[in-house]
Amino acid sequence: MTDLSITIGGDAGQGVESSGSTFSLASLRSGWNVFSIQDYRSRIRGGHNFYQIRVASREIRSHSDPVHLLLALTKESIDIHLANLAPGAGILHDDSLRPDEEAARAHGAHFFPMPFTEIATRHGNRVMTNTAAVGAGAGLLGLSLDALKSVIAERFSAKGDKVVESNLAVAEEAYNLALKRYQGTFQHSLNGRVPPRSERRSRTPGPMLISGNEAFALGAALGGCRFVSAYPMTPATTIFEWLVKREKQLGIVTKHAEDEIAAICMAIGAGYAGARALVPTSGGGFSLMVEALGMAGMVEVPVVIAEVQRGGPSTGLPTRTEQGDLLFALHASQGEFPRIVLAPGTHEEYFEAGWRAFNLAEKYQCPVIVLADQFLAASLSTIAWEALSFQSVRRDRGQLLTGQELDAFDNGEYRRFKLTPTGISPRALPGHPKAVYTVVTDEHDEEGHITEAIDNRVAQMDKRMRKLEEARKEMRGPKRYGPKDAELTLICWGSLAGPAVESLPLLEAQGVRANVLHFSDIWPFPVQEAEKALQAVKRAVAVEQNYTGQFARLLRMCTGFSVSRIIRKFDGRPFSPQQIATACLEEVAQHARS
Amino acid sequence: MTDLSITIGGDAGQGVESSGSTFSLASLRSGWNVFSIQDYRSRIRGGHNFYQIRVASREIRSHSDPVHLLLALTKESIDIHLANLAPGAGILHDDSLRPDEEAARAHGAHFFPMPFTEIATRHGNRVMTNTAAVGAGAGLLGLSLDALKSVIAERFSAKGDKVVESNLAVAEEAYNLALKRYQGTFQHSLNGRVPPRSERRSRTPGPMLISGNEAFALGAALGGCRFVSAYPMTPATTIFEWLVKREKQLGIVTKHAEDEIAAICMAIGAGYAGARALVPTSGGGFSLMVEALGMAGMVEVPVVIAEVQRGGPSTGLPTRTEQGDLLFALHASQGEFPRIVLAPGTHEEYFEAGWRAFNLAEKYQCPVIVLADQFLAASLSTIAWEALSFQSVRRDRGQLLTGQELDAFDNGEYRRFKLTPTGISPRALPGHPKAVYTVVTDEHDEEGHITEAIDNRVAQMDKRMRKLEEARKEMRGPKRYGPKDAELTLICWGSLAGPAVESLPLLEAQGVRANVLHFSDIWPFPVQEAEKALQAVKRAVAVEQNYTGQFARLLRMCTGFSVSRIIRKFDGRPFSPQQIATACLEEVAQHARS
Amino acid sequence: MPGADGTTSASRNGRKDTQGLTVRSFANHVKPTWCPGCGDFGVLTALKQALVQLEIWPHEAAVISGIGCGSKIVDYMRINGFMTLHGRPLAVATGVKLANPSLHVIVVNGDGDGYGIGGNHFMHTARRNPDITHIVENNQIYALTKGQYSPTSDRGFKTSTSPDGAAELPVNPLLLALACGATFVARGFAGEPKHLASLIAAGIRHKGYALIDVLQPCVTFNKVNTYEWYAERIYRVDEETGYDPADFDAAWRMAQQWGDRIPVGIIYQREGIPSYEEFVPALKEGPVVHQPFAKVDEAVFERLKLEYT
Amino acid sequence: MPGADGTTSASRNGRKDTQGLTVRSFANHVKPTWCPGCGDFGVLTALKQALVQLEIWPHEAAVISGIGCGSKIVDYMRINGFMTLHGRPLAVATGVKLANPSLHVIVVNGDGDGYGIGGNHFMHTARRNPDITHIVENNQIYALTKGQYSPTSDRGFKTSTSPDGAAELPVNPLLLALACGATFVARGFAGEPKHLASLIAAGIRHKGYALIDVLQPCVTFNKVNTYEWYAERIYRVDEETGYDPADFDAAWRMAQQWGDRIPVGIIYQREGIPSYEEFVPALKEGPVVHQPFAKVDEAVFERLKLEYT
Ligand SMILES: Cc1ncc(C[n+]2csc(CCOP(=O)(O)OP(=O)(O)O)c2C)c(N)n1
Ligand SMILES: Cc1ncc(C[n+]2csc(CCOP(=O)(O)OP(=O)(O)O)c2C)c(N)n1
Ligand code: SF4
Ligand code: SF4
Ligand SMILES: [Mg+2]
Ligand SMILES: [Mg+2]
Repeated sequence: MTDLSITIGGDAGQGVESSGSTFSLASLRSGWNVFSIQDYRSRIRGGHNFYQIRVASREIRSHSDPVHLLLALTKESIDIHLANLAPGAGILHDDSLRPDEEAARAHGAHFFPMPFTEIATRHGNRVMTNTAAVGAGAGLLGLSLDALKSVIAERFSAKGDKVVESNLAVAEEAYNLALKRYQGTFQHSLNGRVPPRSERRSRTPGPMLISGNEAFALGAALGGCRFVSAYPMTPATTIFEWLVKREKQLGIVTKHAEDEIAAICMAIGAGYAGARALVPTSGGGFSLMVEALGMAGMVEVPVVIAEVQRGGPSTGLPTRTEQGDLLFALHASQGEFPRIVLAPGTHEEYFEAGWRAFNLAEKYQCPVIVLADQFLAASLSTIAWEALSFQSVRRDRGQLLTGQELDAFDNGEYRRFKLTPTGISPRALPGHPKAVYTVVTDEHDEEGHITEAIDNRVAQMDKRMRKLEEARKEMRGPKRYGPKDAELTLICWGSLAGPAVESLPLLEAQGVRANVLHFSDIWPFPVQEAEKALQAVKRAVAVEQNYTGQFARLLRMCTGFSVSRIIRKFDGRPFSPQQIATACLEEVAQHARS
Repeated sequence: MTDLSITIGGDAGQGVESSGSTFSLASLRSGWNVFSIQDYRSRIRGGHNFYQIRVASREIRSHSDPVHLLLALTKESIDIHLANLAPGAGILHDDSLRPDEEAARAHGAHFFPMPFTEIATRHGNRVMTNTAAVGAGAGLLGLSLDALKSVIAERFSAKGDKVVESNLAVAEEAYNLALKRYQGTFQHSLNGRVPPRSERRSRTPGPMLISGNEAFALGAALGGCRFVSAYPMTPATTIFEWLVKREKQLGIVTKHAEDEIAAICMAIGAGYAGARALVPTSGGGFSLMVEALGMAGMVEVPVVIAEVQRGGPSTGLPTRTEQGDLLFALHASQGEFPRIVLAPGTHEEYFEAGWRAFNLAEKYQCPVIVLADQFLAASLSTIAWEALSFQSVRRDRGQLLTGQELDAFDNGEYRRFKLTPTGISPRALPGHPKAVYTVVTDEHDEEGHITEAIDNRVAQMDKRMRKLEEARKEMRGPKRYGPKDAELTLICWGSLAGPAVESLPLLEAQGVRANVLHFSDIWPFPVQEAEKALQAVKRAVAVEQNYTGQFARLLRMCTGFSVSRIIRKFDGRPFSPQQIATACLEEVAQHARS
Repeated sequence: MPGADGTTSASRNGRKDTQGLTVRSFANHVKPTWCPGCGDFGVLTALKQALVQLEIWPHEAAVISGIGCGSKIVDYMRINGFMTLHGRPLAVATGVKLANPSLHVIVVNGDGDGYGIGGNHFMHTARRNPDITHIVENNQIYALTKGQYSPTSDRGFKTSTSPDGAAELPVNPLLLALACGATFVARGFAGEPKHLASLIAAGIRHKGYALIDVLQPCVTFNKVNTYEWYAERIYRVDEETGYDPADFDAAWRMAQQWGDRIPVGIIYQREGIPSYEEFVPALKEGPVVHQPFAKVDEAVFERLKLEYT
Repeated sequence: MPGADGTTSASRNGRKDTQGLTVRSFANHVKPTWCPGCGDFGVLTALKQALVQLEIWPHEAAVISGIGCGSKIVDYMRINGFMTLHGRPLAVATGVKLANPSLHVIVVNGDGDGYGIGGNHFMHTARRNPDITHIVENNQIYALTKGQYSPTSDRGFKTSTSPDGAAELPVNPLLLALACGATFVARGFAGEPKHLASLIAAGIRHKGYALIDVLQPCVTFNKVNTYEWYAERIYRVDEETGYDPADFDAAWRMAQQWGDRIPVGIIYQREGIPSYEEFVPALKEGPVVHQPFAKVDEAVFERLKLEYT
């Protein structure tokens, strides 16, 4: 089984991102499964950035340590990544760099100097150095040259034929030179290991390599999104930009608003008018949306908020990952009202959340928050073509009255906030003569008028909160990965599904039989399903990308269940399977000692 | 033991509020203990309002049902309050009203018609009808006429001698006429029951009658508040207005800002500059402050937020009470950072929170939220003169470096975010040549500069969160009221201390030995003290003025302890001791059956 | 005939039945809680009259308000009404308009709501120019919260939060709107509902953002700017000889008048400017609320997926 | 000599030691992360020069910034610096100034920060007139978030959020400031740091709110409004014969110029207007941060308690 990791490191502005995504896609087109993450700072130029690409023959769900091949665009990259190199790892670098051979040897790494700059300037210019590095890396690793060339041709096509040709020439020469010089010396080469799963190199349907935010935006578009308003904020901006780019094709109104307050208010206005409306943002922007969130809850207008978490608190680590906003999202805004919170675990679930959130928002006439994070949003994952299927997408508008249905109403009969057993009041959109009504954010009666009467207040609160109980029925319990009878259970939520699941074989290899309970439907909390799943748990740790173990605390609040340990990470870098496994082994060892 | 309740009911605009406060103060000056609440709508004119005044010989901590005397300014008031009248209750009303005698008799109530309008117009004008009602009420009840006249004289003094005199004449005539006509027929008269505790009628130190917001503002002023910025929002506005009115006397910068975001940002700016800064608001305004709350946490600037809760969600019931923002206040803003949350239970504790919050904010260099609510804010409570003592007030600025201390530093030596065992970094204010530093809301190093380095991130997160552990040491555990060995424990927090404690004798009378565990220091949660106190608990109910039992859920999250039942109220009207007792008895009965 | 989604209005299919439309068509059973004599009554009357004049039925307009005394207007009339949050109605209204431009979207809010907390939306909506009519009930006070000074309170105005008199220069809403590029800027007086109705009607007719600042006496909390105070000072610009509301410079000068003489009427109007909706590609085929989900079909989906192979 | 609370500055006790004050006094060890050639370098240089010109030491000034490329300026200089939140520095700065008016308070932020999300504070601060100098690095783009159009982007400007070109009329910050009653309105160019320094110095010297809008080329994301683009168009108003920045109407016309000719310099200045702090009673006795707690003593307390008996 092949499973290798490649890192491309350099300065911001050196094209690390484009090199990384080119390399990733070339790997996919060479027939491998790919998972990539990107690590960058909150600045435009300068400072070390890197891209980490994992290439494997089996399906993979996260990045992985250690690294087998480093494409170093700067000397600094070598210094920084040395500690994370696997034995026998290769370091491809420009021959002008003078790396510290001593240190590398101690790590069992090999240097593969290459005339990147020389090749780049000969065929084009210095800027193409990164193309040379990518070409050499592809050659050394044994990716398909055709695959690589197809990706380069597409990526540079907008810049004109000349640029495409130069880059192709640079890549090809570096590819061949690396092969010629170092074939045989690099022990992690893919050549001849596992034949590429397919020879698909052209754009016929094949496995996809897609980021979380792209998958989500795709899901939202499929789910009938008709309105998106936003204010730019990393790492949510790409959702908005994806939809803006395709606004004509998809028929979506897109609005870059003056601030986040306007963004969510516009979406609520659009939702009230009848459009499926989305607001992508991150924690800081969500903080500004809190008051309007409560408005949506009170006036029972559907709206979907994609809250893509990043490192906090405050401005924090703006380009990095964290799961620090869980309890905030659950309790944001004054008073009590129904909301639904989803925290997809995989790219496929994030895609599904894209359309499912709209269904839930319209069925229960309330705000729905999709809690993602930078790791899920920006990582590239390989997804089977069939895994994102049109047939799977449902568009359920809930109890939305049609014009025909409304025609049959008597004048004045329609009551927007009618008391019903489920708490769901059939919804009419403004524009129909039989459904002229006012909604107010004050407490109101069934018709929507302000009243402070006690009985009505109690009835309307009960009505609204009943919707939560109704929604709870379709909330999914935790998903179990791994054996049922494990001695250790890793409890996690949101984006950690991948790394946690991938830590299981590592634990198995150390003699620890573990499984994962992953929660993606967070609120209303699926109490019964959770309790059922927890019955089979012998010993549990929570794995969370935050400081205080927010999900573990939520779990205790909702079920009384306490985990033995919270495995936390709050440095903005995503958990790798190896880090999770190591922490689990510590817990097992400590437990054995005690 | 005397314990009577009086209700004054009428339309908004009829002077119910001023009548109520006049009657309350006259009762105090007549030697009684008083507790008053006000019930009004979110509108300026029209609609039924009422004031409920409790007068007793012993110390009291809340209003109480049923009502013994109703001063009805409208017929509607009679209809509305009839159900809440005690046997033998009296209804004073203008003789032009034609109340439904039948219904009243069924309640055992007596009508005492009076020529209010006639007396008012004879001595002044129609507007003074309420003064007539107050005079008659005072007479019938047996308050001191001198006390009443002293209050009226003070209240109207700003309007000139003529107005004062007319009102005095109206009050006196109504007082005497009521006495003359109905003395002896009203069975709840105070006359001759318990001699007034004192004859204090002049402005010499005596017991005070003060609202929660006034007590808090007084505490804040005493605590060295130097800056208050706000945007008007019921029921917090009166804190701001109190401080504005006395800005010259107290030397406080007051700023009515353009919105709540500006209000809190201004306060944080002032806190950074070194002023003790306060922002009073309610839930909706707090929603807009969420992002800046995180800023204060991240840059470690002290700031105090008084969040006076009202009925939610959204605009909700703007003039009514609720405890619906607990979990919101605890988790507001993205990411994780230390904050302190206090929820005073009584007027004295609210006063104390006024100065204590500043000490905590400066000691731990973080935002402090004082969670009050409309009930605590607007109710008038009798407080002994000595209970608010100057000596009790401490002003502890924590590790604030003096100019002298800074002089001794080397250039460049001072580090604003120095790592220390407690997490508290000695603080220097801007303006000293030895302490020139930058603070940023991004993650930063000890000097305050932006950095994304992993080690630093972990160290700074740990440092900040250590402050929370440090603060936890001085958080107070729950306060027990009532016997230690009770069979039933009422767990409550915030403003419910009074009504809960007052329900104990009612329960006792029904043979239920109960006590109250009241939490006022909410966050960092006093886990150990709570667990210790809970050990002695046999059976617990939570009593909360919200829908979902937020404190009960918090308690479970922090300690694993589950209550048997949550006694909830979410109609915006404060719990009375009677309502709590009734719900507790139900629980006891149900438990006995099961 | 309403469409399958129930959102259509008579105006959608071109047929328009205005028979029987009177101000009573906009009446509901709710009794206003405004103080007797409040200027907001005049605004309510004028708004209804304007709608009748323009033959707009209750279901064809959406009135979006904020929080404050005046914002309660939506509770007191039969209309698609939405009382939102303090300061936010313009943003909500923009969403309504962009999702369903076939609705006549009207915003009504107070001076605190519109120029104080809502100032940023005011500024950006004015330059964005969506086809929204914005009526501000400007009583120069925060009324519902019982009398604090507002952004339009005159200097020296004493309230509970300005005991020595307001120290800030008041917002001049007309000037601000002009500086933001608003294409319709007017001022009315709640004491003259008929004239006000004509301004509102002109604002609704105007394509693009239209501001109508209304001098609205608050009889309870503003004892300075009373009916009499306003009545003594106002004069109508359309009665000034030679005043041309299309002249930006003249408008700029006119907007600065305040004090002894206060102009009312259409201060500025620039016609023929496209409203924001016309730039929105997704609206080319009509309101998005009327577009079927089927637009994004399997073929589109497969094409999108192909981008990732 | 610093006071007991450590907040005082040399300027507090009148003595002022400016010996040895140079731009290097404002240098720290942090290497700016701005792109090579970014206009923000010019602003940084100009700000330091202005402070040196005015003999203000690092501890005597507080620079409050927002979030964005340009707002990072406080990390790159030795100064009392506070990088706050996106859009909020003016509000924070107002708090700083009102608590300690002895500090020279300067706000630096971007066009998105200052005129977009922060527009409401801009508008209200301008009319409030606290003694704050406001420098806006106006690169007509959201740079730190990688290139979306901003409130000052010209019509038709294409970005990832305006694929067909920006449809809104851009904010004209100068006009807006004038409409709000700002008493000092200027425009500078990051490509001419020396001139810019003189404007900043004039702004700091000006009593009251001073806006300095700075044309700041973003070499990475704005390929339209480049150094050359600005250089070709700008001209200095102080070199125009007869231009009088005290003339409000002239300023109003001048502020409207944009396109082929773009004026830089002091567009408007009105002197002799009291700044907001002068209206604040609590500041009569000096900065509140210097007032001892003892001011509210037992006697005051007892008097306050008496109100409730
Ligand atoms: C976020 C928020 N802050 C404060 C309030 C309280 N509030 C309600 S109405 C109002 C101001 C009303 O003034 P204005 O907008 O001028 O309307 P008016 O009552 O004068 O008609 C305020 C501050 C609120 N509802 N929401
Ligand atoms: C509340 C909030 N929303 C969004 C962001 C993301 N953000 C960071 S900088 C920025 C805009 C930067 O533009 P500008 O203010 O013009 O500064 P520039 O980078 O161009 O100097 C945005 C939207 C944020 N930090 N906070
Ligand atoms: S308080 Fe003023 S604005 Fe409000 S209803 Fe009364 S008169 Fe009208
Ligand atoms: S992106 Fe633009 S504004 Fe930001 S540092 Fe680079 S050039 Fe300057
Ligand atoms: Mg108003
Ligand atoms: Mg910018």
